[in-house]
Amino acid sequence: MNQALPTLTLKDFASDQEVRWCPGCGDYAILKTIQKLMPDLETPKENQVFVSGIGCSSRFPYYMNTFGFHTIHGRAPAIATGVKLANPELDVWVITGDGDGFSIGGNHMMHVLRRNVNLQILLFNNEIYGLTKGQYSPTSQVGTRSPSSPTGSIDSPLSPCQVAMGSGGTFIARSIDTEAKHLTSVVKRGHAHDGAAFIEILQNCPIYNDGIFEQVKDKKIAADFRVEVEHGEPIIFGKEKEKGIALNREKLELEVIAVAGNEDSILIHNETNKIQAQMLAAMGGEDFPVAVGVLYQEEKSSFVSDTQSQLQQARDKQASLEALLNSGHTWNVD
Amino acid sequence: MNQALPTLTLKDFASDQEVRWCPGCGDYAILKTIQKLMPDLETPKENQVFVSGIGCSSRFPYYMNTFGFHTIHGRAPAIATGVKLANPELDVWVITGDGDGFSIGGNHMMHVLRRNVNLQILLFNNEIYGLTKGQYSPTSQVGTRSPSSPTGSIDSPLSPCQVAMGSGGTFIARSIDTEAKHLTSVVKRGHAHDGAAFIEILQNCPIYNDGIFEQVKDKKIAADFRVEVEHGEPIIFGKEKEKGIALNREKLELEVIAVAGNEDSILIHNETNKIQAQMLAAMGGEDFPVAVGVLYQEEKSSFVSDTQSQLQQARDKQASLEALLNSGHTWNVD
Amino acid sequence: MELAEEKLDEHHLDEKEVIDVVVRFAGDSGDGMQLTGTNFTQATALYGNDLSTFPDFPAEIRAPVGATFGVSAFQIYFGAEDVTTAGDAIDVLVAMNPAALVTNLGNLIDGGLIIVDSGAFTAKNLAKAKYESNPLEDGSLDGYRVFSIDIHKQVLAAVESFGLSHKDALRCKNMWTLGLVMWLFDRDRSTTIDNLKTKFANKPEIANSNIAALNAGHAYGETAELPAGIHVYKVPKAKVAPGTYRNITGTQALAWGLIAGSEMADIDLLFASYPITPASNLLHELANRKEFRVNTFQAEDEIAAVCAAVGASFAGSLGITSSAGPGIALKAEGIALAAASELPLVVVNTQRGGPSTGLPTKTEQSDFNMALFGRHGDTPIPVIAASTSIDCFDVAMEAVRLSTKYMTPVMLLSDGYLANAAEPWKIPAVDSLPTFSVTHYDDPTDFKPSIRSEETLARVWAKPGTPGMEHRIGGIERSYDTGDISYDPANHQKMTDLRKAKVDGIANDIPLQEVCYGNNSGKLAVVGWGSTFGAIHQAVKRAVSEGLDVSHIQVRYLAPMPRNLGELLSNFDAVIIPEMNTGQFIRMIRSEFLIDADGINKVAGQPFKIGEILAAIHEKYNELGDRGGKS
Amino acid sequence: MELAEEKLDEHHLDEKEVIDVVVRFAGDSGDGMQLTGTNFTQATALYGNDLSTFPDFPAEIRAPVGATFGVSAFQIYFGAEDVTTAGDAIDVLVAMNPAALVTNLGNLIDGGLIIVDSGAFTAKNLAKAKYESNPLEDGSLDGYRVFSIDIHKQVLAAVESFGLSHKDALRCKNMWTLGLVMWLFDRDRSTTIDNLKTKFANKPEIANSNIAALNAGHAYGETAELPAGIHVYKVPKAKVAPGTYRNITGTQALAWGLIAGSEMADIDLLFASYPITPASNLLHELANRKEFRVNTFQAEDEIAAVCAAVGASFAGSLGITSSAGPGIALKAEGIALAAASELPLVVVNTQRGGPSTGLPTKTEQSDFNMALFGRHGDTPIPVIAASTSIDCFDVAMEAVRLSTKYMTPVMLLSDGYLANAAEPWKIPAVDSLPTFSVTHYDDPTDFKPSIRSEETLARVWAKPGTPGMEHRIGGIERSYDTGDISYDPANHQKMTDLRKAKVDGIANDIPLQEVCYGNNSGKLAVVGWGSTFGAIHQAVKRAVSEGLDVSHIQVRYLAPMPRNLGELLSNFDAVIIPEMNTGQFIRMIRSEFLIDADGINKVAGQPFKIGEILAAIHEKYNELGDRGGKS
Ligand SMILES: Cc1ncc(C[n+]2csc(CCOP(=O)(O)OP(=O)(O)O)c2C)c(N)n1
Ligand SMILES: Cc1ncc(C[n+]2csc(CCOP(=O)(O)OP(=O)(O)O)c2C)c(N)n1
Ligand code: SF4
Ligand code: SF4
Ligand SMILES: [Mg+2]
Ligand SMILES: [Mg+2]
Repeated sequence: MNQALPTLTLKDFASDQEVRWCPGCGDYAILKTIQKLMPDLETPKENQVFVSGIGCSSRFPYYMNTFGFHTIHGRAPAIATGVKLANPELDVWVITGDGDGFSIGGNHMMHVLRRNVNLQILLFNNEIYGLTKGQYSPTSQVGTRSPSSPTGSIDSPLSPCQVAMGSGGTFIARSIDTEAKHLTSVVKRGHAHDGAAFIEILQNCPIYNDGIFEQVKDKKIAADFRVEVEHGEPIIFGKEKEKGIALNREKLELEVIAVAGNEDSILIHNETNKIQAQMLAAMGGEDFPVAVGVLYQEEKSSFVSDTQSQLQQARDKQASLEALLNSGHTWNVD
Repeated sequence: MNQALPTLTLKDFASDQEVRWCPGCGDYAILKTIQKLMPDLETPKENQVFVSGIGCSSRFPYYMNTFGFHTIHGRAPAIATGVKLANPELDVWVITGDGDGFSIGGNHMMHVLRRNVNLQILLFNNEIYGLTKGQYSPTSQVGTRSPSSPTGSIDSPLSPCQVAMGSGGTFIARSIDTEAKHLTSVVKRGHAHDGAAFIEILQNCPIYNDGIFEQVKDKKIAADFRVEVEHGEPIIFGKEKEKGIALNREKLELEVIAVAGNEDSILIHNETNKIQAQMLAAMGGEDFPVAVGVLYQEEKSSFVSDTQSQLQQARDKQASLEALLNSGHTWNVD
Repeated sequence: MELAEEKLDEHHLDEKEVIDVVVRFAGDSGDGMQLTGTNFTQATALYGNDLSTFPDFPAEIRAPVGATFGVSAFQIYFGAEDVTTAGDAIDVLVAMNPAALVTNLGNLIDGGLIIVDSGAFTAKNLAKAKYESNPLEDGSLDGYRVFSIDIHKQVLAAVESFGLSHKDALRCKNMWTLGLVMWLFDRDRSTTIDNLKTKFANKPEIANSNIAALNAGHAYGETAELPAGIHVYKVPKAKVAPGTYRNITGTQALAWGLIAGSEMADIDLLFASYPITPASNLLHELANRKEFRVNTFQAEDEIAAVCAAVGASFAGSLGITSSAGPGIALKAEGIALAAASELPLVVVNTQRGGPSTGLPTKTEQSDFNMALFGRHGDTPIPVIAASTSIDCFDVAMEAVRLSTKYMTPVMLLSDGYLANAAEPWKIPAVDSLPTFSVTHYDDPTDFKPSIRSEETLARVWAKPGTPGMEHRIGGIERSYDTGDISYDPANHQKMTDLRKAKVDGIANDIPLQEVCYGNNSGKLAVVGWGSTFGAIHQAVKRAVSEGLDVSHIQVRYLAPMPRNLGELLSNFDAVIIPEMNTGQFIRMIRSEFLIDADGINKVAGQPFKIGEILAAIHEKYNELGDRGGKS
Repeated sequence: MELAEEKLDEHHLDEKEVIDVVVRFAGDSGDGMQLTGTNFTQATALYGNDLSTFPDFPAEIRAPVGATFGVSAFQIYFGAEDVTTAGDAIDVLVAMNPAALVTNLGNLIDGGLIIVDSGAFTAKNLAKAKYESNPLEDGSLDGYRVFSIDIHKQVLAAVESFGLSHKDALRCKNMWTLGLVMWLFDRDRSTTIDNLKTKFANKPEIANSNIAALNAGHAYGETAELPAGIHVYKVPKAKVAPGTYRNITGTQALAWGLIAGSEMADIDLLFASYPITPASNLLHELANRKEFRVNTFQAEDEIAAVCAAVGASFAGSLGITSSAGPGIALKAEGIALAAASELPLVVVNTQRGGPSTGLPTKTEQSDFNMALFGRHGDTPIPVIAASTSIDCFDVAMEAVRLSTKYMTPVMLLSDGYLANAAEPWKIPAVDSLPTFSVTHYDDPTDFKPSIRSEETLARVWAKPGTPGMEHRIGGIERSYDTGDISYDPANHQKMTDLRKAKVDGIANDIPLQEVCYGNNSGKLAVVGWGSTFGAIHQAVKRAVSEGLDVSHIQVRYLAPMPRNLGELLSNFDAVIIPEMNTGQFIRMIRSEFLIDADGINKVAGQPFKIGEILAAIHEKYNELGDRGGKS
């Protein structure tokens, strides 16, 4: 039935529903980027499924003219696992937020990652609970004042990419809501990955946590506060790409150094090295830029293909209900 | 009231309940070790509280003559948090299993670790669901045949210590059920830690997963398959301590090398280095020994002390119910 | 019973003196309608009317300007007699833009007054509200009194002298409008002026321009040529008991009731929760009150929240947890643990529209079933419900009392309407509050965790840290005699019976059911629970004033029910039970007392209207008349 | 009603021919009692008796040798008439050690036969069983017939020639004992011999020594001098319909019913679960059946399990999830999502003793409340219950039919007793099974996810992967017309009514309630649901045979209930409802039909005894006689 696919455009992926995020919300940019890259994925539209939990971000599926399931808080990874197990042909996307995916839903997230379930997981991290009006989340910085932490939160935040690494994730990346080009390339790579692709997207919530990512987003200063990592390339940043990341191999600590004169000391990004990826995932704070791009990728057989091969093996047996019912010890009464 | 504490012994910490694990279960050894070390902790017996979930291991509190709460599956970390918040004077222990703590309870585990709640968490890892009769667990090796995985499990296992690292844990250690001395010293260090102390105990389940840790436990071969790490000491193992762990600092990979002639290349254990700890936590498999001991420790202010100081600050205000009810805009009707 | 609506008398605003009025302020989320409403409420309270208010927030956080789904409204019902709802229909609608008009018009009475800012009726805004032509011009509002003013222009003129930016100047629109409405009902502006001064203490030009706008709006009413029939209305003062009053929402009252409960019981509270609409505000309120014996813990999810609360109770504090429908569903296992291990726990359920995510910002009473039966096993717990915003205070204290006295989880039912609605509250004297100080057991002689009171059947509360009290409890069945694990069949029967008897026995420790309006027997009883109170009360009062033999019975204790409830109900020829669900409480009444009660059910995410209940009363009454009754 | 027990006639074993017998094999976990029981069951089935069996495992995984809490037992009830329970009291107790004796003696009838291995009555074992003196010697067993043999010695002698180790030789004890019991009831050993040969195909010396032991035990009965009154008993064959039979547990029947359902519905199943006693075996059984259209997924917890199942249903498979009490409680929110988004889902609840962790290895019916009401909001779902182990097959198929036809979650109630108990099952012909093939919607013309069948009110099932079917659903209230999110009050009312009507409407698609024994009207109806079937059935049969006017009505469909149930019940003067809970189903009967039914309640973790129900019948009957009835 599937002949050459008709050429689709962004519009084909926009549903008829009015988009209802706050004006200026970073979610708009992400939506547009995803709608725009869909036609390039070469998966038939009817095979695209977006599954989300609850949160502002989790409204996303309503705006995609694909199959969509806006489920319950925190459970999208588990529901998406069911979708994918039922029909491995489908392209299954999980849309979640820092609260949905790492507060109530942290366990499911951990388990889909270790199982390496073939899903694209987009985590919209705005470091706040948007939908419920601005309480601090598990990714909020210490000291965040919010309705539930009037004198500042005291919980240390989780780092989604670090948790994903610790859980055994096989594709771990980070991008930014408004960086359409970067986000597009990262998402496409995640889509191509055979297994669970975890992508943290730094997303601004202008209402409850405005400007939290200003440093990495503001065109004027971003060059100093973020570094785009690319497999096989030196890890350099700054307006003139004048700074680089080096590894103090004795102390096992990263350092920021000037590129000039130190060309050989600059760390080359190797997305297959887990230890290096863990260091990059942890980067940030006052002294280091935030790493964006594909931090880690590992080739590993995926949960769905392993399941399918077990099923296949079982189904090589000729199954007969009749035989099942009559199996084992039976006796006749005449 | 508390004068010099009477000198207690193991017996004082044994309750009157008949211990009901299977003959040969590794839990017996752990119980005895804990009962024996309790008198040394210098916390009054009435301030000791053991909280557990559900599983064979979670029966533990019944056998301790202290306060104990055998709760529901997976939730012990959350319940223990409530106990500790209600009374920070108490010494609160969490007893959990690989299923209890990392399957259903993985999220609570992650959150107590990142919050750095002052608990001693003992994870009895037997890589199986014992109590429910032997299904594979999230720490079971791939290919584990069990009633629910008759042709072998396909899920990649989690590594508890690696998850704990990824979650931001501040004290991460590993020990072995029958190694009373080692276990004692690790548990005492965990007890002394200000924050969440996470201790994975490799525990044999002779009924459903017998011998899974044979290599690291069997006196005859263990020296080759486990390495006891000690802060500031070289990481060496083998019957004659003839082998050591080195770090290939270029590739960021660990290697096993001969000690002789390579003394300077042997890695010195630095429990404050997170990256190194992550590498040690991941060690094992065919080519590497399993690291036991305190893998990581970090000084960080704890959840309970931060909470207490916020409370203290609030309570510096003179609170009056009368004033509260009459606060804000009021009016009189005569 | 099918739900019909009875038109109430709509003589409102025809006379210069009116008994009661419903005013609704509606505008964009950014238009400051909540502030406007709050200030009007204060002035109205001071004026001496009884009142009730309801803020109506949009489901979206912040919708685009002018969008219908971004309309924020504040409704106030005030009058000379006791007011128990926020009003069935609107008498005066203040609409700051077309979206506010279109979304609220349906609820305006015929001939009602509309105050609109014609300056906001631009082509763009009209389009956003999906108006094809301008309703101010196309005659579609002919059935109403329309008072159309270009408030934009008026405000800009009024604050010109303060040198504000255009945007900041326009921000004063709401105060201008408030000034006008205050003129309409003869309210005093001084409190509002004080409020503005305090609020903008650091920005005097903003304070002054807002005050100027307020005064200008007022002056406009006094001086402009007004359309026919628009003039100052007098709403006579209500007869109100003397005392000091404040306005209070259900959420505030509940939080303060818990605090008061902790003082009375002499224990610390650990309030552990996870945000969810409309329950989050309770967490927020308590997080701000840590100077009392309250600590708050925002857990990673609802399961962790209930579990932390249970842990706190084990440690000797009172654990409290709070959520709405989906979150309460997740707590079932934790609640059952507290029930089985016999620990105190208060669970507050601020009900919202279901099922599943349902309608989070709307109100409903559909968690009654879950409150009573939403746990595995035979796991009875007491369930009590608040009927009004101020009732939340007493019910919260009662939950603290019952849970600590009986060592049991208590489910407290509130709902989205109660949580947000506000009423004037006569502030009680602290020394008039009931005391019920709790003590922890500490006698080591023959101590067992299974020792229990013969009177209450509650077991002892022995807290960690007390020498000699070391013991183990848990969720596996425990021996009646020792508290240790027991698999003995007879013991399980005994413990099951005990748990039931303990909860059933609470019926002896609560007030007998009283009739809250009308006679103790008669033709028709209207039985309510929870936030249906207001509408039932007014409807029954009106029915009685029409000469009908109707009584209102409001049940606070849903499980166990008051001892005399069955007998009381049997004194009536018929019983009707309005509920904002498909008929949940009625099932208990029918099964317990074998009474053929009828349900009046509404599941529209909105409170009952007085008229709906009155219509049901009339219908049932007619039916009874036809077939004759007992009396 | 208080629970009393009526002594049934205890003439058993006095005659050479007996109508029915209860034999219980009890020993250490390692003694092989389950294997012994299974082989005896096979021989008994072949002999032609009707039978029912119940394996009784210890709560501990593996207790120390000789501990009372480590006793493992297997009970079989067999006879010449239809057998529906595993028996009230034991006629023949086989006790392999003191612990087995002490824990089971209480249930032995007066004068019952005890077969003991005196070789195991060592001082050590006696102490572990807390015997102060040896009961075989101190006269405490005088009220019974004791057949005390040193089986240790007998076995060692019997297998001496095979050169086994002492330990392995002793392992044959169970077969020796089985041989003796087979002699006692004249059973044929050949199937057991075949079984041993197959089982130990690779270890012929083990096979042969076990066979030798079996034969030796048999020979012992034939040749030894036996105590008075011990001889071969004849149990006449039962009249059984012709056909091919097998023994089947409730768990197996349920699993196979789901598989059969998937074949009939022509859809794939995703069975997602998390282990929990006594539900895990269903997961195990299905994990072994992947050659059918079943995939199994062991999730990280129960929430993930139900969610994965819901996801599978969204994708066009049938999602099934399974658990027991605490786990089902955790699934509430996921079930509600399926209900709100109108997706099929089967939830199997194998009930166990509650509350909280309760008594995991014991049986109870106390999750009825939760099944019907354990969700937030108005979230009705159909609930059906299996009455016997073999009934699990049909009920499982019915759950598949209802969930897919009505696009709704269905809760299927089983319990710990049914799950483990086994009965002979007349294997149905596959082509005699009902078919109800499901089709997924695929017509893109004006497609909306809200299109629904006028007949069933079910919405369409349009699965991902089908061009033109792209749509979004979720747990927020959806528009009746379009399926998109809707906050409209009238729509919420309409959808709430629709959800209720859809589930209520199932009453038109299920059989009318029939009386399963006795007349359609009369003095007393005993109404049961679930595993109380067997005991009720026997009790009613006995009462009828005594000449009482009693009928047995067994309800499979708990929600909605059969259309005629109320009318049927009103044909009886009185109704009693036995339940293994504190009275949950009865509440529905009382509230729906206003019938003053009485509950017979037992919450001891054990099934009703026939005598308990018979006693309740007599009591009620006498009461009715006193006050006279309708008839
Ligand atoms: C079971 C349950 N608990 C709580 C909620 C309330 N709730 C909805 S979204 C949310 C947090 C959203 O935060 P996040 O995932 O970061 O999404 P955002 O709104 O920031 O995009 C919460 C607490 C709910 N809907 N269901
Ligand atoms: C809510 C709930 N789900 C499932 C169970 C059943 N259950 C009890 S313990 C357990 C797993 C135990 O495994 P682990 O934590 O590794 O403990 P172990 O028995 O191996 O010590 C399970 C699945 C339960 N009691 N409650
Ligand atoms: S609250 Fe924040 S995250 Fe949510 S829609 Fe508004 S801006 Fe976006
Ligand atoms: S099943 Fe395993 S873990 Fe559990 S008590 Fe037995 S040996 Fe120990
Ligand atoms: Mg967020
Ligand atoms: Mg385990």
